[in-house]
Amino acid sequence: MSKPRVGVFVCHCGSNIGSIVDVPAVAAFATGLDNVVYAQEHKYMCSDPGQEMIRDAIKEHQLNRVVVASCSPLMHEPTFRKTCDEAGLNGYLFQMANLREQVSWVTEDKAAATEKAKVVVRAAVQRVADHTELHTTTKPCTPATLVIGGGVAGIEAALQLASSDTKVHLVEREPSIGGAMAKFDKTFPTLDCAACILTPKMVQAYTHPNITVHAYSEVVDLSGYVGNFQAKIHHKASYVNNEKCTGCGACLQKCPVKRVPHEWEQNLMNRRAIYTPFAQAVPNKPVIDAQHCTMLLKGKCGICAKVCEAGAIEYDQAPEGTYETIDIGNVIVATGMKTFDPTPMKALGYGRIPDVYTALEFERMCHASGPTEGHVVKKTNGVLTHGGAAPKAVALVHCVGSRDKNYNEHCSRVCCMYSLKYAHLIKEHVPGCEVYDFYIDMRCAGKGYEEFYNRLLREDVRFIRGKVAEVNNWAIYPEEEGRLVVRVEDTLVGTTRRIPVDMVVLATGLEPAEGAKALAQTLHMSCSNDGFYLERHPKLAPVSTATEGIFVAGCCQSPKDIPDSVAQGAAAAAQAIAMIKRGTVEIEPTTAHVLEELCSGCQICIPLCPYDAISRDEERRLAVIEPAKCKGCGTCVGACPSSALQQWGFDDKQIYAEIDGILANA
Amino acid sequence: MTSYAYYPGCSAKATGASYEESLMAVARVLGIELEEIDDWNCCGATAYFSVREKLAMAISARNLALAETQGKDIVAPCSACYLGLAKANKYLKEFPETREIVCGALKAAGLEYNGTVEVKHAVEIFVQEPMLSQVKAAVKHPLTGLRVAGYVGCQMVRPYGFDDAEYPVALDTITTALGATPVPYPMAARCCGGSQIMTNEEVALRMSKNVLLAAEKAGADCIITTCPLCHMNLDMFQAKVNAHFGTNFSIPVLYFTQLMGMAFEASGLGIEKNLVGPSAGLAAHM
Amino acid sequence: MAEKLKIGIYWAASCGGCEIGILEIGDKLLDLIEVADLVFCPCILDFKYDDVRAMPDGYIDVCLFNGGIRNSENQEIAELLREKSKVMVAYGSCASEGGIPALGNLFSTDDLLKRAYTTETTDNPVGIIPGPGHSVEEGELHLPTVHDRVRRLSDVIDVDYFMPGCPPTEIQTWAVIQAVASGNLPPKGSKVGVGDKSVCDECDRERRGVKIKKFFRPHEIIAEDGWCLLEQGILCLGSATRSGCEARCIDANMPCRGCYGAAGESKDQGAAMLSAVGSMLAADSIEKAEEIVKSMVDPAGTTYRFGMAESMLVRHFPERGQG
Amino acid sequence: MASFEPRIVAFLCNWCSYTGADLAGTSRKKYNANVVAIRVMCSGRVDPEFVFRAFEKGADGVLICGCHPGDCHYIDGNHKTAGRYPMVRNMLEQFGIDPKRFRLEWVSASEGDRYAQVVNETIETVRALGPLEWPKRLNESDTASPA
Amino acid sequence: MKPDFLEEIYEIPGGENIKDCIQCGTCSGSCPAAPNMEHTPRQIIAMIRAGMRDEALASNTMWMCASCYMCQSRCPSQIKITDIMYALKRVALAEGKAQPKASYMAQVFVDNINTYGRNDERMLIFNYYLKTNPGKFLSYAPIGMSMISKGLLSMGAPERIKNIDQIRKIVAYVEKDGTA
Repeated sequence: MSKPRVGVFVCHCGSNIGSIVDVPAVAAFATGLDNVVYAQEHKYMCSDPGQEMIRDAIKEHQLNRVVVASCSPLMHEPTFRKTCDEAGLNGYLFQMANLREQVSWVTEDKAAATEKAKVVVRAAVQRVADHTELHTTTKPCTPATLVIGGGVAGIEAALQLASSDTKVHLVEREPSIGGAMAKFDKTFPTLDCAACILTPKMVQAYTHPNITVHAYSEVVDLSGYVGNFQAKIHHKASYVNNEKCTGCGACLQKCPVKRVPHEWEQNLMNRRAIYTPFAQAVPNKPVIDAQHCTMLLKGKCGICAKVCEAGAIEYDQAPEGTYETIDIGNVIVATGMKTFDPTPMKALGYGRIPDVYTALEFERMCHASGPTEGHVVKKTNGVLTHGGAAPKAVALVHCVGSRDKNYNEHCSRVCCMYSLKYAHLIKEHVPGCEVYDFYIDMRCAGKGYEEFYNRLLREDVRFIRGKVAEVNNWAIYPEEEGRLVVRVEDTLVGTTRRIPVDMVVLATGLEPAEGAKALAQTLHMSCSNDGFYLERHPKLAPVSTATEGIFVAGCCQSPKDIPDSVAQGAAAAAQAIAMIKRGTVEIEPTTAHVLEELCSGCQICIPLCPYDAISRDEERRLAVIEPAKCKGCGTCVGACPSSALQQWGFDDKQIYAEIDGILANA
Repeated sequence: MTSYAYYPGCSAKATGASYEESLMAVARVLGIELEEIDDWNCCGATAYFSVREKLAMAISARNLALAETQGKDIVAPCSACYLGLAKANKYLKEFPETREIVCGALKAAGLEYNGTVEVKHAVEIFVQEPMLSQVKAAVKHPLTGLRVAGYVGCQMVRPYGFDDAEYPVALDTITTALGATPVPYPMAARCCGGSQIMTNEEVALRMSKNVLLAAEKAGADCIITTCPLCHMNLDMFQAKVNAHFGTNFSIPVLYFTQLMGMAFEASGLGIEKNLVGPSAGLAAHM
Repeated sequence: MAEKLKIGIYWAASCGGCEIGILEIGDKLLDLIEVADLVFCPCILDFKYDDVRAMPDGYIDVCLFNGGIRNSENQEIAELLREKSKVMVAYGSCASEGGIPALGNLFSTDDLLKRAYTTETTDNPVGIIPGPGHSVEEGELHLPTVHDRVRRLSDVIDVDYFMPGCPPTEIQTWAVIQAVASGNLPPKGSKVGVGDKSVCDECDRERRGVKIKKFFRPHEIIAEDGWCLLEQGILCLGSATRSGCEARCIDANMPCRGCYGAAGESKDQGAAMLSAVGSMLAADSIEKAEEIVKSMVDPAGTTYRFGMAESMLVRHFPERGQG
Repeated sequence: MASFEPRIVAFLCNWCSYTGADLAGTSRKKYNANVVAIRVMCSGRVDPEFVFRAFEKGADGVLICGCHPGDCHYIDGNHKTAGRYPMVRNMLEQFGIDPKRFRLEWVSASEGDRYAQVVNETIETVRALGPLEWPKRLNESDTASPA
Repeated sequence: MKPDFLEEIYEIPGGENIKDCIQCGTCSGSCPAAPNMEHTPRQIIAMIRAGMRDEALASNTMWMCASCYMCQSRCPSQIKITDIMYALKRVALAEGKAQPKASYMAQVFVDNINTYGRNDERMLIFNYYLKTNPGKFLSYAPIGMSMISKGLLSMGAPERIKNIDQIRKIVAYVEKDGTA
């Protein structure tokens, strides 16, 4: 290729770079570097005028290489590649120097920052001289999307996709879709019934011709690449043939094993060994719990089979279940959250004092089909029945396991609002009941939320600003006898108080769902420090991930309320649809390739490739790389002992040039 | 046989004498060697720590240094001493600047400490296996039917310590091992007023009262303690509590080692030195 | 008939094996005598340096120079022979890559001399360590200065051709002589009688994709025939070594020791070997890797057995080299 | 040797460590300016030749950062890096380069603080070791003049 | 010259955590002595951060602290509250702002240790009440007598540890260091 003519464009990024790095000095320095024929600065290189400047310079000075020294390549590399292409210069004859995220923002001393900036620019200039033209390849995109998680976010995403005629595989590990929202009684701030608004969506999703619901199933592997993923789905053994089952429910009535703790009901009541988690379950197909079914355990019973007219019971299903591999173009992860288990916070008495409840337990208590048929009552001899005595006073304790460095540092965002909801529900269910709401800060950011708070203030709820220090059940003063005592500082008054109540509801915070980390590893996604999934950009790409073609929605990304989860579900769907409607995906050209005249077929590389992209051509005794399979990690290139493997865009020469550029005057 | 560097603490040589006597008696039975640290000094205790932080660490560290020469872990029966020594030990490891000053001070006194010593509370050495089984085995006279409120107070479990900071179980474990019955005792880890007894007597007495009240409600025949200061507040000042609040508690307060001694039928437990006389329930076993 | 070809053969820091290598051409020697005269070869015939100094420049047609540059004498004669020779061939691994003597580059000259002259294997009661200008009762001895490091011939003079190998095979040797005789020479600077690929290209052992759990030195294990030695934990340098030897050592069930130097475009034989073998460990953590690597004795000595003078870290011209 | 400013070359994998380094920036964590990063797609791309090259060209220290084991965007590229690491350290030691000048650390995309901390630690370690000046050492050390 | 108040607090090991306080009141709610404090522990932290130096130092709060560490073990921001109380005592003493009665005890205790190496409870009680309230001393007579009768109070003279000089050297070293 003709002698490099490099143009260097240094960005002030307003004051982000300019206030620390002496941009003119850097530009001047660049002018003096080998191969540099033009260097210029600009306030905002990514702005239209900025890009225009680059395009003009390319033409005017016949530049055949471009270096933009601005922000991180992860931010604007695509932007400037496009700029070059528009000026007729191949976008890969371009290199970015990261002066913002890795120089100006992290360096205190201005002189040091400017010096480092020069070094970074010099490295980029030396590197770009060795760049070669590259071209992205396009691959067809499989017109189907995998949605992992059948909560409200996943359902919304699935429905949006389906309505655009995209095939959807909706995978839910529980026997029914619906997720957390299906457990809720009312929803804040409108107080409309969760089931009433969710159930239709669940049914719609299940019956939609474009949606295949894989309930009681989990994604165990994902291979392939954007546009052409293969997902392996594990269907757990339910011992019920869903094709045959009519959902008549006869088996549910007749099963003699009645004392199985009902997880879905927060173990506040029992279920049978064959069960559906709740009445409106979708699909309405029971599953048999192999840990408790006497037929499966001891080979005795078989009643459900007897009563099943459809003959849908199959005790002989393989216990390990079945596996299915599906082709999809992209993936939406909507695996939701779990609520904090307050047992370790001994001071709050959960697990020790019967009438201390978690938020979800209380949610079920309020629910008409819950353990108390919707009555707010105390336990009788440790058991919850609708016949129990109503409390005279209830304490709502905010920030349990949230905003607490001993457990979770983050704010769970929804606890304030659902606590207000509970306050209202208690007043509604138990007229005259005192409600104490203990909060640190009342966080009501959302449409109609503050209004809801104001409404509750009028409903005579006793709001006390102070984190509950302790809940105990031993009296010191007569009025405390036989009741629970909440110890707290009323911080607005500045005095400590002992407040007797009959029931305590802990506003337990939100945590990443069970197995979130494992799934992240299966899908090669990252988690942030709080364990929730890491989005590509907190502001600009909130539902994308670092992995092309994998999107996130709902609480798996961070705690959210229902409207936000639904919005994200739709947003993720929009991105998935966009990709599928385009019909093709662009594959980065930065793959590994073989220099055949040097390759001796030693096969060091072959077992290193996690994607089986490398094979051996037996008669030519050479390694051969399948570009479509190669994801461009370069591990094989790093390993090749005779430098017979190279990676487009990251070959030895280019990286040597970068090293030398950094150390030029060492 | 297990062997420790024994750190008595100041009270053990005076008001807490019977704690030391009973501890030694029990240790003899179980074949635990407690070799008193030669020329030990005050642990720094709460009062000292509160007004001379680094200095307290330094003089506390002198004991650690002495124990290190014995090449043994320290056992401290007094919760305040336990915390004083443990805190010094912890901060020396965690905070370089503290380490610098303290080690400098030790050097000035011709001593050095390399952080190899572990600090254990007397309770700790009995509740951990295999010793717990040996305790069970050593019981000659099971204290069947005796209802015991196990009181550990604060500094054995907070801010460090080996037992739960809110609802500790170690003493109940021992009580059960002796054949007696631990009563549910919510005040087990609440403050007795300890260090306040002289400066803010009224406050301290109120705290002691609550501790005693809960024991009475739980129908305890006796309270067992793990610290001379707690013992002083609950036993010696029980009369003062009664006088002050018009209550009439008469709950015997024993060192947990005295209770163990009873079950072992060991002698020289100094039980007679406790001011509050034995309750009916307790007398039945004496 | 045309004038006979004038051949010069010299040994610098080397073992004499290369001369034997030349004899390996066997009865071709007779053909050689037909066309060539040996005008300088201290190993076989009695020459004085002055005889060489007396020669006119370019008098020697081809000089087969073996051995690396260890001391001032090696360098002086190298420079002298460069003047007197039309074609200068770095003959053998020592001249082209530093060879075995260059392993000394990992140590200081003092350590080397002490080791050579004072350890138990040397009978040296007074502990004399010879140096330039050493006086004995007969008078002053003038000995060459030992350099701090062995360098390649090409590091001190301009070399026309390289012929790696310890020693080079008779085929290579004969090929070069013929080339010079017939006058159709390959482009200057080329490595003659070798391939571009690695020894694996000439090796037929089977790769099974087995990861390495432990390293063995050749005497610690009897290698399974027909199976890649590297996968058996024997540090065979074949994959990082230039081809051309027909994998002779490996055919004898011994690992390749790397005498042809780095393969392909690789800049550094040792580093290249590490990158390959490091990627083959049965380890998913630094800790596990460290455990396995414990059994790898003397990595530098093993992976640079012949290539030390070529390695990046002890190469002579740090500022040169591809960038 | 009062104000020796070491030069550190850092190889960062694109998905975890380079992103983590960017996060350090967006959250304005300050760290020493003597480190310059080279972005590779995976730490597995880092050929030991790069490390040697950096020292040969005058680096005082070399840092490699990759995803935590199990988090690798390419499944297990970082395992290969882990495998090469101890070998390279041993080798450097044989060449008389203190292995403490060469460090491998796992830094995830969310560990901006950790990246800043790792960089500062590395620089302090290397600063304590003093300048390496490999090119200088090679040039000086020889008596003979090359042709 | 006095160090800045907050600096004084930051200086204690882990003291900087005071910056993390979210004013939730867990500390006060957990404190058995809070009802008797002029300001709750949470308020004291707020006052410190508001720079209300004199008010904070004049408060009885830290002198009421029974060192039960309940606040510290529950604090959601992992603030070493008890240590902060101690720091307040130190500053208050150093600047003579401490409530006299309260501060005597600690002072007596310290002198006690520095002279004998150990704490002789009799000297403690005696000296303390001598300084504060001699009359009160008599109220201890009954307890005192019963203790003597039980042999829990010896009548011997207080004794020093053998190497009291080591204590003196340690004290000297740390005090000159000025960070005691």
